[in-house]
Amino acid sequence: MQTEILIAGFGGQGVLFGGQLMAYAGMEYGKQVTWIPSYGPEMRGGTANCTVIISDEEIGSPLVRHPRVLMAFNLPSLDKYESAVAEGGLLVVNSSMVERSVDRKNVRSILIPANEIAENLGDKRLTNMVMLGAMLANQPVLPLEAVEKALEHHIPERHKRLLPMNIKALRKGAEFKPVAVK
Amino acid sequence: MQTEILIAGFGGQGVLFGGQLMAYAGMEYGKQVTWIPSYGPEMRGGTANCTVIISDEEIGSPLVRHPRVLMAFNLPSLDKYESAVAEGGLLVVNSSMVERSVDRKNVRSILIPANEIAENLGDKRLTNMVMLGAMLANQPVLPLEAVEKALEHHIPERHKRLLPMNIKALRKGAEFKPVAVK
Amino acid sequence: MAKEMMKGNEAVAEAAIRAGVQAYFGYPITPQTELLEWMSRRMPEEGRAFVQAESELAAINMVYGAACTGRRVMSSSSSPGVSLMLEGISYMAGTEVPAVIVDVMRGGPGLGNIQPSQSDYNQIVHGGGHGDYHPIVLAPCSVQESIDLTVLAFDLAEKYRSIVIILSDGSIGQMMEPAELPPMMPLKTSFPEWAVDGAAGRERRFLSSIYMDAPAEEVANMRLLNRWAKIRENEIRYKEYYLDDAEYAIVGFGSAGRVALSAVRQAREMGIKVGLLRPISLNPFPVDAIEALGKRVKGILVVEMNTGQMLDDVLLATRGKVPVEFYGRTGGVIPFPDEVVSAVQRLAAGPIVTTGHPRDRWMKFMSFLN
Amino acid sequence: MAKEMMKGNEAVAEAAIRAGVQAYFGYPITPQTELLEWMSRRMPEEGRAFVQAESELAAINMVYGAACTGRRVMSSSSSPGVSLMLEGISYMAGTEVPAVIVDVMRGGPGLGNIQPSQSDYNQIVHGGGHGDYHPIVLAPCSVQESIDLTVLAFDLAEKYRSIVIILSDGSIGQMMEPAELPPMMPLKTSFPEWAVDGAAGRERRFLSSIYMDAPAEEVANMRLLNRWAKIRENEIRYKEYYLDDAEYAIVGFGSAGRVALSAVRQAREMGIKVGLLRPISLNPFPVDAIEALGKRVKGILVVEMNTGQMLDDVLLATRGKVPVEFYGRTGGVIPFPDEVVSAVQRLAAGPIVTTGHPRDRWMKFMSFLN
Amino acid sequence: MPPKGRIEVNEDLCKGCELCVMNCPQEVIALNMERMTKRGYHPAELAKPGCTGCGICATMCPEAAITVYREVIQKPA
Amino acid sequence: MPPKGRIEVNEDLCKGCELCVMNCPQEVIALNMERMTKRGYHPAELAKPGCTGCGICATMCPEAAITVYREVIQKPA
Amino acid sequence: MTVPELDSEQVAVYQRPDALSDTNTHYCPGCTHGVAHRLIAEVVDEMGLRERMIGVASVGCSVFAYNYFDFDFVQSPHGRAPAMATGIKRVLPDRIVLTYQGDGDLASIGMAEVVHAAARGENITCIFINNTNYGMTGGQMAPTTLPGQKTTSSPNGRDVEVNGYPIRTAELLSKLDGASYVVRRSLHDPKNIRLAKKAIRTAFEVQKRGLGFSMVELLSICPTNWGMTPRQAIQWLEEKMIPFYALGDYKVNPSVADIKI
Amino acid sequence: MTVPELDSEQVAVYQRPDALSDTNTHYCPGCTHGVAHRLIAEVVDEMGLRERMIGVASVGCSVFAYNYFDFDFVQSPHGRAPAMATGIKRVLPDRIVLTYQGDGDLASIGMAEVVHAAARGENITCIFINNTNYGMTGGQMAPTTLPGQKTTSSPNGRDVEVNGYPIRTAELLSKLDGASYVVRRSLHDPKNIRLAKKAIRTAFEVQKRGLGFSMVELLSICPTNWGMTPRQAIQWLEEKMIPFYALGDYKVNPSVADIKI
Ligand SMILES: Cc1ncc(C[n+]2csc(CCOP(=O)(O)OP(=O)(O)O)c2C)c(N)n1
Ligand SMILES: Cc1ncc(C[n+]2csc(CCOP(=O)(O)OP(=O)(O)O)c2C)c(N)n1
Ligand code: SF4
Ligand code: SF4
Ligand code: SF4
Ligand code: SF4
Ligand code: SF4
Ligand code: SF4
Ligand SMILES: [Mg+2]
Ligand SMILES: [Mg+2]
Repeated sequence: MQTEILIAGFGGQGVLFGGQLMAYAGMEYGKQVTWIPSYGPEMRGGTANCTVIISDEEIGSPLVRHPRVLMAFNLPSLDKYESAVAEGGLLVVNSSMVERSVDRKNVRSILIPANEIAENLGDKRLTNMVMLGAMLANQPVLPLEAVEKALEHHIPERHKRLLPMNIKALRKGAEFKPVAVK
Repeated sequence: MQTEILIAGFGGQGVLFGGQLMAYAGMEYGKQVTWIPSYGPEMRGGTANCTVIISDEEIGSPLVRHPRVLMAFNLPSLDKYESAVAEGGLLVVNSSMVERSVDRKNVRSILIPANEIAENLGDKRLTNMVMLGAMLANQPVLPLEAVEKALEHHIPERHKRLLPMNIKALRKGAEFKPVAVK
Repeated sequence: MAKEMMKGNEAVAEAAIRAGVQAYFGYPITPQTELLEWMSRRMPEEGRAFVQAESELAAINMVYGAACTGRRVMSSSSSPGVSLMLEGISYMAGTEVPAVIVDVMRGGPGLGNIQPSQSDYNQIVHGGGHGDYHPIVLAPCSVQESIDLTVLAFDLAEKYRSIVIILSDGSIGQMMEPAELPPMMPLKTSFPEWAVDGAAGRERRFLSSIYMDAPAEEVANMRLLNRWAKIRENEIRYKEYYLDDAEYAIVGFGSAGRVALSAVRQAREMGIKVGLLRPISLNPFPVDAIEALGKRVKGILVVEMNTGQMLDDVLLATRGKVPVEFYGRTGGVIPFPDEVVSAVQRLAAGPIVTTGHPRDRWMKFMSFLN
Repeated sequence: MAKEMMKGNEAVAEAAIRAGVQAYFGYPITPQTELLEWMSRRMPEEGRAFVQAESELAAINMVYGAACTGRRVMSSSSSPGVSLMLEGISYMAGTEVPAVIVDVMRGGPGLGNIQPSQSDYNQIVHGGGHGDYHPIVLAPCSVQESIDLTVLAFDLAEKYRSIVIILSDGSIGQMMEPAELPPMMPLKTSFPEWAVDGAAGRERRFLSSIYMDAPAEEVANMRLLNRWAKIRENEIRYKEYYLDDAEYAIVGFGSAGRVALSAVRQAREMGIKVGLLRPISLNPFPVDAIEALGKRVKGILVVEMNTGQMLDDVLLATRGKVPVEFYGRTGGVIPFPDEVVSAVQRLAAGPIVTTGHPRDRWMKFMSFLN
Repeated sequence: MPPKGRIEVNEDLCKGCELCVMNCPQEVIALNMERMTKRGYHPAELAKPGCTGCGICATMCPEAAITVYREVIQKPA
Repeated sequence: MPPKGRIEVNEDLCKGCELCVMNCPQEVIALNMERMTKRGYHPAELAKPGCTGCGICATMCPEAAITVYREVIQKPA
Repeated sequence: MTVPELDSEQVAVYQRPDALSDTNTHYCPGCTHGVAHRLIAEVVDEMGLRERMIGVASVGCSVFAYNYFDFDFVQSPHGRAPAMATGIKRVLPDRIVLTYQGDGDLASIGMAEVVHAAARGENITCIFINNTNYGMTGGQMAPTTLPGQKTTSSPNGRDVEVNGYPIRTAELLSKLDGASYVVRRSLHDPKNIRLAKKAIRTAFEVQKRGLGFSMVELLSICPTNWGMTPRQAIQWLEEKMIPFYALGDYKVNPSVADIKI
Repeated sequence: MTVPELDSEQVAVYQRPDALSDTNTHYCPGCTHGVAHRLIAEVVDEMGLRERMIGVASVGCSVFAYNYFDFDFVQSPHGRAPAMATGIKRVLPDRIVLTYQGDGDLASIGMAEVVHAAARGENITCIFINNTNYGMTGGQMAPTTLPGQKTTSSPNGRDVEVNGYPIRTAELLSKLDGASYVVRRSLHDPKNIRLAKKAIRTAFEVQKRGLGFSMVELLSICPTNWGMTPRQAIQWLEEKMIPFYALGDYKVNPSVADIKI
């Protein structure tokens, strides 16, 4: 079994760390993992995205044309990658930043106002955790606990005190379910 | 028909110009010619040598292992190249600078005190012409006149007035004959 | 040791430190810079030499100087930076001093871009600096392999007094994967008898690449070539996947090899019996293995992230004995596995063409695409 | 025009002037220096630009700048100096600007020596700078051909917006032969529509080798490759000698080709029916001609002044269809014709070995010699 | 009395760096924190009256995003 | 009275450049035009008495070909 | 709020210069690369040089400079812009040739090329952006990084004993006979920006009159890699950079003196 | 004639230094490369450094320097000796590392490397032979060729307007903070040779004490390419070179002052 997760958004939305956290969790859970960012000449905000693959066997290509999961943190990311998601895959959309709904019919999609939830929890920087929680609850890739444990291990020292908040955010996100396909 | 002439001596003995003169003469006489010097990192006197090939057809290799003619202006040159001369070839030795005689039996050799002849003619720098004259008279490669004409055309401007002396030197050299093989 | 998640570039740097590198000289360039940055922090921590050189030209000559002392030395760069190192690399080859160089390839020619590419294969494997010499070239495809080959590189460099180039690319350099680092090796305390490090209590020594006398240079050239023959005998490395029952084979290295592995699995799911041979030592090239492969499969597909550079080496090895096709993406584009699957399907479907050059057939295919 | 005796290096310089070169940038290095010295005198005489650059690195980038204006530009150097030019050459290739570069090869690697050699074949033809690109490479074997190919080089460079490298060597550069120079061509007065020379009365233009977006770089790579396909179609040049009735053939370029010509004559005197194919365009390589040759002779001998670099291209062309042997001298040693005759004799005598690599058989032979 | 002036900020170009804001001698420029440009920046704008058209903001602007207007003062003939 | 000295020229090394000759304050060195060294140069040598062992010739010699000797002057105790 | 339109007659006293193209830059907010670009464009407009200009972009954050100017441009390998400019100028001596280079580009990898262009008195102008680091590649130490300054490749601060001393480029090049006009200016406030513009103008006049090599070094901010807001960066430049990199004229060929601008 | 042996007790007051190997040099008669070699060897002997020395030969007539010294040596690519020396010094900080470079090597192709070695305060010593031309390759123009001087690549004499101005390297490097000791000396007469030796000694002391970069520029003759006898060349150096390349101390770090030699 192999699951590919493409996470895309603006720089500063925690996209890269969110992906790394999945990779750490996968590793600690005994899976094969790769994490690969897109990188550009821009030192300067702009877009950020990464692909995480979590698999039971040696991972081949670190990039795939049709990832099983897309987590779109903003509109340009949804526009760019919506069509790429594998049939039957999962699409997690940060509806705080994306005003439109999802066009694809043959994927499951979660629309989650991740910014607002994060802000309600007290810190805008929790957006990525909210998104991750929603994904984890709806894609059988890793148990939520594995990610919580990884978070404990890998949250930067200076943010240690925010750990409970992060876990809360994950769990809050996990409450979301795919919208019914019309 | 192809004749290869290896001319070797000290820097300053007119070795390179002697070779070039043969090449000019060959060209003007309608032959194919190549002239190739050995070149080294030494800016500093030392040895100088060049190979001239005069031929009726397109010239292949500009260097040959066994040149038909060797003109040895000094002892190191004779030591180094004596054994290379083709069987039946010609060896012209500047006996002013070389005290030993020639070892090879299967070549013709001319021992000519070129320095002294040149000095007698009034200029040590005529040594190369003396040597050339001796060679030309004994190797059917080009008529002496062809070389005299080439000399007229190619003697450096500042030496123009020395032309008659040079021609004299050529002719003087041409009086020499190979020594009898013992 | 436990596995850690590491970026390819940083893993190479730390592996070199564990392998006892005593001096690192480099210059920033994307997508290699993390390697230099890691060294800038870790080398001083370990009391070893780190210099951010004024250029790649200076860096390689610092490497050259330090290598002459017999210590373990390293530099790293990416494509344009490596071009600037070629004079120095040729000198080191001529002087027979060991060193490890990492090339994290990006799109070219010229400034090109900073995306992953394999378009320096020819430069690194065949061409490079002037003169007759052969660097050992190792191509990792993962973070773990980057580590393992870095350690190996130092050993081979010393064993053969050779330059060893780790030919990586932007994707391997930037990617994070769990990997295990080797334990910290103690620094060397004895040095080879050719090392120039001060004539204390011994005759003086010197190291140079000059042989003013052509026959002496020829002897040196032949010594290098004979050593290269030994390297060819002993140091060929490659990995086979699903080849046991394969009717078709893909040959691809590094990132392209990984993509090919995914493609092989997908194609097998579709019932095509295809396997993969992934050269790890690009120089020496696994000629015999590929020749043998050519004899047992119906067709070979070469996959690269360039316009078909290793392809010629595969053709040299197979000598027209088996149909060879090529699929490449260039300029920093990484092929997706499904593109490679399609290429395998085309190969398996036939009709099998053996005239003309596989590159020309691929070009025609690409021109339909664009 | 009448023939004049000229040194190879000077003949190239004067030919370039006659062909309308408008700027020359170079740096002294033996055995190329006469070319630069000639330019230092003649270019100002003609009111054209001559700069002795501070290095080869600077020289090639001066060439790059001047080439961007669409004017005819040139540089020259010898092996180590050419290594320093490779980044710039790759940039020029990526920017698609024309230029003519002369490499008067000497013994290597490293500082090596200054004797004639052909050991930069791989560097110039296959490797060189980073990235996917192909310079046109022309190899003269005489002073006359040096002149003719120089003139041709400028035309091809412009026609294909390509770098053209004249691959000469110390012996051709230093030798004097009678040769005929072309008449003085008028300088160009109209310039290509890509030239950057000030936006007077037109939209601004720029030239760069950057394609930050990988797919755009891929398009550029494919454009270069398609142009290369055209060049391969139109610009292959080689010369055949005594091949009509030949049972054996030698393949050799430049100086080695001349030596081979002498050897062919000697061997024919001995009754061996051998001919010579001398590639003039090393890139594009006369693949088809050699493949065809392979089909009509009993064996091919490749002669080079290196350890067998073009050899691999011959093997690629012949694809195992004909026995190939190799004879090389390296490090600045020029083979004498009689050595090549012996190699022909060995080839003709058989038994003909087809296993293993011709280079390995040659190495064994050389180790007996030394 | 200082001349009266006005600025126009090209919001396609403005990146909200505040170099204009911090240098305006009249302190009349501010970022509009309520709007974002297409590129995701809060644009600078004239926030109060009092602009003299001195041009200092434009002198500072790295994006050449500011056009400055000034009233023409009729000199007595 | 100046001290008495002497020089020895290593003829394997001397290239007859005359830098010693032109700098000897006593003008006692000259090239020997009658002999040539193995390498074909006329070697320098002490040509007259008067050498003081001052060492200037050795200071000039690019080939480090000169050894300089000087008499030991016993100082009165 | 809305500011009312002026009711009296009004005139545009400052407008975006023509010589800038209508492209958005990729520079970070506040990056003074943009200011330097604008000044060059203003001078080109004022001198009416647009049709005679040829720019040489270098490798660094300004690598895309060729996109931002509305005149001819080429793009050079890292550090080699003065050599490319030489090649251009020698075949087209009546064009105004400009290099635009960062401190990594000009003072590190390109040191030989700029020294020799200056020594040759090459009749070109170098605009040299000193922002104490390698902006493009993510903030590594440059030859201009201040003692003690932390960068991604001097993580504990530049230790001059190990990493070497910063290079004062204007001072260095001023020692060369071929250099006609070598000055240092700063881009941190309006007054200095005006002086910087004047220097660029002078440099172009020097080139126009064939007086030889000119270089304008511009102290510049890199908020992104300094880890500061643009405001903080401006202050840092003023407080830390200027004391180390004194502003002033380092070489002014006497015949430059009578250039009145 | 024969000069009689001294009869009184005699002692060798000058002998060939041990640190020179017993090899014949390939230098032309009178070439002061030989003098520079001898001085280095004398200083090495006097300071007892033979076992700690590592030399870096460059490309130029001194390319074979490694043959002439009886201590460890490497040979560098053209111009890159300061970089090689840096590599060596960084791994072996207690060795005395020396580059020996010509003016083509150091001041032309190798300009970036020497400037940066100096800027880094790299604790090495460069011996810099200024003979106003590229000796090895047959006398082309160098960055040091005097205005008007004819060379094989400036056949009508160096025209500073076209070929550029000569570089005064010692002056240039003296502008760098990392440079501790930068001086120019000449090899044309005994007095100056003694001063040159003292400077080499000081430079080695500077390095021994870890004070940073040192360079001794030595004006040197090239009779062969100048087309002169050694005598004439010495005179030309004195009359033409010294007025242009003023002898003196260009940078002496205060802590060098208390080096007494
Ligand atoms: C030969 C080569 N080496 C390294 C690089 C990578 N590189 C790109 S930009 C840059 C540094 C630019 O810094 P600077 O010149 O200071 O410009 P800034 O970005 O600070 O304006 C480097 C090292 C390259 N492109 N080419
Ligand atoms: C990369 C490279 N370019 C050019 C050369 C050729 N070359 C050899 S020595 C030399 C010049 C040496 O001149 P200089 O440094 O002044 O030393 P000198 O011979 O005058 O003592 C040159 C250009 C080379 N060997 N390598
Ligand atoms: S200075 Fe320019 S870019 Fe910055 S906020 Fe003001 S208008 Fe916007
Ligand atoms: S023109 Fe002057 S007063 Fe008006 S906004 Fe700009 S800086 Fe302020
Ligand atoms: S200085 Fe030395 S080499 Fe020159 S002549 Fe005197 S002894 Fe001979
Ligand atoms: S030691 Fe002094 S006096 Fe004696 S020969 Fe030498 S220079 Fe002359
Ligand atoms: S990284 Fe620095 S120099 Fe580059 S654009 Fe951003 S602020 Fe400017
Ligand atoms: S060419 Fe000049 S520098 Fe070289 S050895 Fe001869 S005199 Fe000395
Ligand atoms: Mg910078
Ligand atoms: Mg010199």
